[in-house]
Amino acid sequence: MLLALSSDQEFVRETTERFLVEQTPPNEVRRLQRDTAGFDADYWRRGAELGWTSFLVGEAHGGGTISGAGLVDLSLVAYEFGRHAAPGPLVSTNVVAGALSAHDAQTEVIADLLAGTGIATWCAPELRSFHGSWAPTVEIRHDRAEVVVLGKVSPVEAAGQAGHLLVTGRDGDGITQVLVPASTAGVSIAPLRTADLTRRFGAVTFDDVRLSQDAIVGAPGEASTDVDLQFHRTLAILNAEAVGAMQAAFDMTVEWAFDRYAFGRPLASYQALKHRFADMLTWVEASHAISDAACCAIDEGSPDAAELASAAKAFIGQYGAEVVQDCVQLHGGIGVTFEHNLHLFLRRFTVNRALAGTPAEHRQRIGAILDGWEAAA
Amino acid sequence: MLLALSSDQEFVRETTERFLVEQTPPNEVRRLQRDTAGFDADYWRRGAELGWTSFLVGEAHGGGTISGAGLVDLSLVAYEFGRHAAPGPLVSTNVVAGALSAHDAQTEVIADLLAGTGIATWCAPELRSFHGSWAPTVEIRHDRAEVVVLGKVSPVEAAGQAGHLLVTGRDGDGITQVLVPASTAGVSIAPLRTADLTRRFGAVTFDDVRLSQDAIVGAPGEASTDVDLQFHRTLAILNAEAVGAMQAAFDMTVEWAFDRYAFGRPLASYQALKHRFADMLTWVEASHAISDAACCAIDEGSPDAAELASAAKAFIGQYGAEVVQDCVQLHGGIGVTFEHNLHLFLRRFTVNRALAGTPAEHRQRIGAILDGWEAAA
Amino acid sequence: MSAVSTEGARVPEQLEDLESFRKRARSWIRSNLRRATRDEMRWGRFDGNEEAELAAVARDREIQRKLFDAGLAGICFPRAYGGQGLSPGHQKVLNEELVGYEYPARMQVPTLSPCATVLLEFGTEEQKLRHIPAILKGEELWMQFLSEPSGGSDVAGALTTAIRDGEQWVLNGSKVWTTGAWWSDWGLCLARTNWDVPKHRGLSVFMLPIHQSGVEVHRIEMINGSREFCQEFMTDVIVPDSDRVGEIDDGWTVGTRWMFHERMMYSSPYVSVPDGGSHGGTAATSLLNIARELGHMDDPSVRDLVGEARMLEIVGDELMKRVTESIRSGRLSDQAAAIGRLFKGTSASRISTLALEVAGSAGAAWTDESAASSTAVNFLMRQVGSIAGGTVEMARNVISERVLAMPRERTLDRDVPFRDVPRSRPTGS
Amino acid sequence: MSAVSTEGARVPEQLEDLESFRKRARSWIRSNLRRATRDEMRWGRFDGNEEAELAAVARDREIQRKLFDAGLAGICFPRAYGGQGLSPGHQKVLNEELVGYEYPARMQVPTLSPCATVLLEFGTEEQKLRHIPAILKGEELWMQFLSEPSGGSDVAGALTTAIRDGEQWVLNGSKVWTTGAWWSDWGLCLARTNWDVPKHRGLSVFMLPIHQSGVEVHRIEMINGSREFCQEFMTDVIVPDSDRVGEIDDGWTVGTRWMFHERMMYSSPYVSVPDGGSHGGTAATSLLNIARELGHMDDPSVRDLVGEARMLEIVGDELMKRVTESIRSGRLSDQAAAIGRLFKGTSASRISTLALEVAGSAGAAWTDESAASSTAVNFLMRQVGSIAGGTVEMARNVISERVLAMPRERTLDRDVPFRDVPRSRPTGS
Repeated sequence: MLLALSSDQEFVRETTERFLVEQTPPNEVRRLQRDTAGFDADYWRRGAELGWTSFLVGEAHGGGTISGAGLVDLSLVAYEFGRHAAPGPLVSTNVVAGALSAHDAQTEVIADLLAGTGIATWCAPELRSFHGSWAPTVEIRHDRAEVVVLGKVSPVEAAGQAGHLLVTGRDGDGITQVLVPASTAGVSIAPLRTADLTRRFGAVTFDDVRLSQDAIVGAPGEASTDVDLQFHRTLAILNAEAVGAMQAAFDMTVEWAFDRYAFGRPLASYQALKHRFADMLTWVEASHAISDAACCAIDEGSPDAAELASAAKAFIGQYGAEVVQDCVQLHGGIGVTFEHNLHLFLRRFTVNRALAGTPAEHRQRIGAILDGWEAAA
Repeated sequence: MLLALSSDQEFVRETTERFLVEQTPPNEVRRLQRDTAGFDADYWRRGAELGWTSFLVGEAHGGGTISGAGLVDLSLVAYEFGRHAAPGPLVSTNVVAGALSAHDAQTEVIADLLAGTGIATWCAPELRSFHGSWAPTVEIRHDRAEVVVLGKVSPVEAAGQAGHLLVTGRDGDGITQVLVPASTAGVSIAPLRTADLTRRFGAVTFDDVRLSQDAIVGAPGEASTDVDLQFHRTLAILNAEAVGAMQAAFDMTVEWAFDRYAFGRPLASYQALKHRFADMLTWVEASHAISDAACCAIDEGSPDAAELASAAKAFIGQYGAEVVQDCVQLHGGIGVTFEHNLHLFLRRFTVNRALAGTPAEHRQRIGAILDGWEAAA
Repeated sequence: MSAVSTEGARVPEQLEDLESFRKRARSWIRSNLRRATRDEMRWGRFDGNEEAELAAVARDREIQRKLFDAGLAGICFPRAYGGQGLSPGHQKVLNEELVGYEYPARMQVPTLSPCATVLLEFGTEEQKLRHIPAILKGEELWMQFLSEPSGGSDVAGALTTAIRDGEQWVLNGSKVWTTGAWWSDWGLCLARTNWDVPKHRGLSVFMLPIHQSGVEVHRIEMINGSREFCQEFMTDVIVPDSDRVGEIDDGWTVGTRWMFHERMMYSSPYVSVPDGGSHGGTAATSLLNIARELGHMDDPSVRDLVGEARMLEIVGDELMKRVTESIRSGRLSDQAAAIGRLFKGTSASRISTLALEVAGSAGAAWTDESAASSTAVNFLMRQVGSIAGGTVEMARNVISERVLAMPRERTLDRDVPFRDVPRSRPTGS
Repeated sequence: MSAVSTEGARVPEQLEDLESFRKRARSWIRSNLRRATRDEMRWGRFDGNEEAELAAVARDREIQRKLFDAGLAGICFPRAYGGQGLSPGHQKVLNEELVGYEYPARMQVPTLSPCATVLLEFGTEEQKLRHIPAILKGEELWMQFLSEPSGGSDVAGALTTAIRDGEQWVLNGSKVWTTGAWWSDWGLCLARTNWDVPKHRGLSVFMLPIHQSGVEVHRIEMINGSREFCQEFMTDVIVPDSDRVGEIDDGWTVGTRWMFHERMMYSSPYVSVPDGGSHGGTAATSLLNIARELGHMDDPSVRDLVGEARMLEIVGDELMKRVTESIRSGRLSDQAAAIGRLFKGTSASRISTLALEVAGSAGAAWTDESAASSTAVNFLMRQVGSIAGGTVEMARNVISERVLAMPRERTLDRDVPFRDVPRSRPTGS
């Protein structure tokens, strides 16, 4: 998380934290495992009142940032989500709301998303690490006045809960995005299983889905830069959440190391464990640092945004996994029981690690970016 | 190294050890850094008398095994070479001698190699890890009664010292091997630099090198299985040496940990270091285990020889590097000085790691083998 | 392995020749055992279906009985106690022949080893005659009442207390991490019999039936949904002194060997397990299947991941052989079993992580049919192999202190009466 | 950073505005400094060519003097001692503007930090006036006489002894790992002044000219052929008491801050170094160049390796910024500098290993022209980044004990007179 928050940022962070502590304590998260949506509608609506869905939306549409850097503001909320393994479609709704707002499209949908009364999600392209870029699995065609969507996207977060799906598709040589109401004929959603207790995913199939032209978001065939931004925002929110989950697991484990005695002295007094805590703290701090740096770069549209976003996703996914799993290890058997809270953070971390490109895929993307940049320079 | 040696094997191992302790103590190894060949001819000849070059050669040619498993016998010598960072073209001479002997070819050359009066080396194909196999960089053509060799091979061990070069080349759709006297017109050798103090390497270019048909070793176009065996033997000898180097570095460092005091007590009493020693011992033992298993499998022509050989090269290269470097780390500053002996083993290890396929290349080869096997099964 | 293994191997008469044993085992296995299903290869996953689990336990007992009747149970156990009095070599042959067939998985660890081996080593003649044949016939399933909720790695710090009352003992306390205690019969229990001496000198070992009114068995839910582990609460459990194993207050002598046998796990010559192992974890072939399903085996970076998993499996197997042989030959002490344990634990973690990497986004969300369907859950459970059966941290202590003879870690509990040892953070700190 | 940095930053008058400072620095740099050559970016590699090295030292002194004259030397040093009295922000601007230009690399660490910063913090007014302006003008190059051959990580265990003799001290002992002592002028020396108290309470700090008859400088050959490090043997070196820094026997108070400044390395606001660093190690771009030369950048597994190296660089830079800022703001204590030190050390090792992997067989043998020509030698030297300037092990101790407040490691030397502390393996053990 950011080192220096403005008082307004701190207010939003703290309000969110307090709300999550009250509304979704660990046992509530466990209860939601058996809930179809994984979150209560009222909870989400009240979260939206705290600003959860507003930071990537322009003021003209009722949104707005705190600091001028909306993604940075949102990262504070995402961080608290991670720290509390909180439910709710934070990534998908924000990314879609931001994309619609940028093109002044579907203002009614934006209003619903802002109010927390509507949910949306992004049927995103896949990261093809080899080319250092993403590629859609959906095709978009034009048939007279209609736009036709064909293909399958999986996994899609909150697919079963979303009223609208923002779909990125190949459109000839270009990239086009359309907003598809989930109820449109030809849209089918198969639920998937996941490791998180409250997140829900689906595989979405578009079988000759037909919409009018005004479903298109942005300029037809020219959505490539939009998709870059959506992709980087997705990474940034996933990363901030993952850092929150790491921090929560790490803090619990430091506490445990002081409390737990073995052979007459606390775990925290054993040098072999102390050295691992030193490594862990270093990786936690490094994860904060790179996550924040990537958020800023993406928000500023900096030329190194892509590299920083992928460096953050790769580093946090790789080193963070070792941190969280070492927290489990240091807890011993109790750390792998359902009764203990540690796995809530491990679950959130694990799913975020696997989404939107694994560490290896992002390392390969960095290699490709470096190759391209060096070649260009 | 093998757990249970026969008394004959133990005799050869111990004779070699004693000879190396006397002939090439660390300061002699340092002196040889400035020697063109990197070893004394007389040293090599006397080593040959101890059997260093005989184990892969048939009895009919004056060679022979101790145990019936020549590569296993040779691995004992190679292990001692590693433990003493010993000079001499052990890998290259043995591999070539074995290849010639198998085809009853060039018996005079074999006799010279056996006696230690001649040196030979193999201009080997490159490991193309993606296909899980090797590929020659040399082409062999047939021009009436002549064999023509074209291409470049690099790095080739002892290229500047060898009287004969065994060259593996593409020959139409097949693979052919020829024995090229180093003095043949069209052969040129550019010396290379290396990290080892006593090993020497060169880049060998064959510019329309012409030989008579009897230079061919084995059946023309059908040397593929021979090359497999040569490749696996190379890996096995490099591995056994690397394990010896690891063991030497590890033993020195255990000793150091007991001797060296910090804050009033020995390094060996610090739990963080003790746990690293536990990891190191585990990896050293594992390296012995897989190196020996691979030697046996190769000698027996077992179907899992390729997988074991690559598993050994990959594991030893990856984990062994961490062992040897952690030995450096535990020595502190003195461990990176030229005056200390540790780097002799680090050098030997590093060069062997880089030769005949890196850990990643061999892991990829294992993946390819597994894919092929599973597909066939 | 010293005492026990030689006792098993050194029978005076001529041992059955390995090849004829192999023929006998093979022919019996082929005509009496079913080919193993994929589920049976990965036992312990009943997703809460108790009936199916109990049926599997019953089948295990039945197979064990058949093996006993066929002279294929307890290969290295002495004939006096119903075993075959054969050698570890024979056990290895049996393990090779069992590959691909059902076998009584739940009978092996911890019933045959460490429980039965501890009895063999420390039990009275009467105890051995009473229990070992019953175990070999599949009539008794045993559990280790060893770990405690408060204990973690400090097994000798047991708080479960046994108080002498004439010719019997009264046990109170709690044990945890027993696999399937709810369908097992007997527990081998480490308890404190003296609080006024340093901790290693006040322990004793007892055996007790699990299904009795003083023992409450509670099943623990793990994060993969498995409920194979249990916790037991013992309240005034009466154990006759004749069910004590080893000397009073000398339980740590028993405990040390007990934990050695535990570390041997499936490498013990006292257990029958198909060669190559079916004991949990993620296998390299499962990574291969995921990569193929995703069409990624052409990608060198994916081959690298799959190859690394396979490398770790192969090296781990060769290391286990080397360590077992080194202990047998005396090159390394019994304590070196911790080397194999450390490698298997850490490599299992690594392989689970490689699998998650290979699975890509299929590791985030999946269908039951996907090759990657268990990848993420296996990853969540990745540390189990480094915790269960003694943590890798304890293994590292053992290796450095007992194999490399480095100075022992300072303990604050060695020379003081156990009741004075600090057991938690002081109030206010 | 407390005392020193605020002293630098808190000047009463209005600070020069950052943008105008940037303009001034940029214009001066462009008209006065040469573009850096590739060799200058990787200093310390003279392959035994002493003349070239001395010329480079002379050029460094010259540039330093020019910077001083231009008002660009000692940005955060007080104006009273010849510095600019500006803020760390100004230093950062200067570092950004220096990118791609020659700069006086040998003046920075250890002369400006930790040596000059230690003087600033603990020196007398007279000492500061005598040395800091001379340092800022490039007239004095300083070395740390800190580590000892017997000492390793235990810096406070110094055996170099200073015995008082009236108004002067007589020093005897040996120091090691000084970079380029043979071309330097002054040494800041930690010595034992009292053997009869526990080790931290019997140390004092002195300054002494290196080129004098009692100091013999011996150059150490490293395994990459470099001879940049030296060892010094001091025999009856006379130091006036006025050259003592800090109180008698209170040298550890000085030493603690000294080592803090040392851990800050190139992140210190007292040193000028082109942003992004040119301080050794293997850079991701060199991996890229190797991969390209071999034609392997199309291979995803190679891209992975190159990408990992780049990732570590980027993350390391961001971490350094965060830690520096956290110490500045007081979120973390000074001791947290060890976090950056640990990361840089371990990531440098990893990057060297990645490079060796990318190089393939070109890492075994190479021509001077090859992009991989320094790969293997860098790999041989891979641990230097985890040893020099305090080992990563010490950093881990500091992080766990001083940042996370975990219990201190037991030492056997804390409460006994230093002369009674065991310093080697007892005979016969």
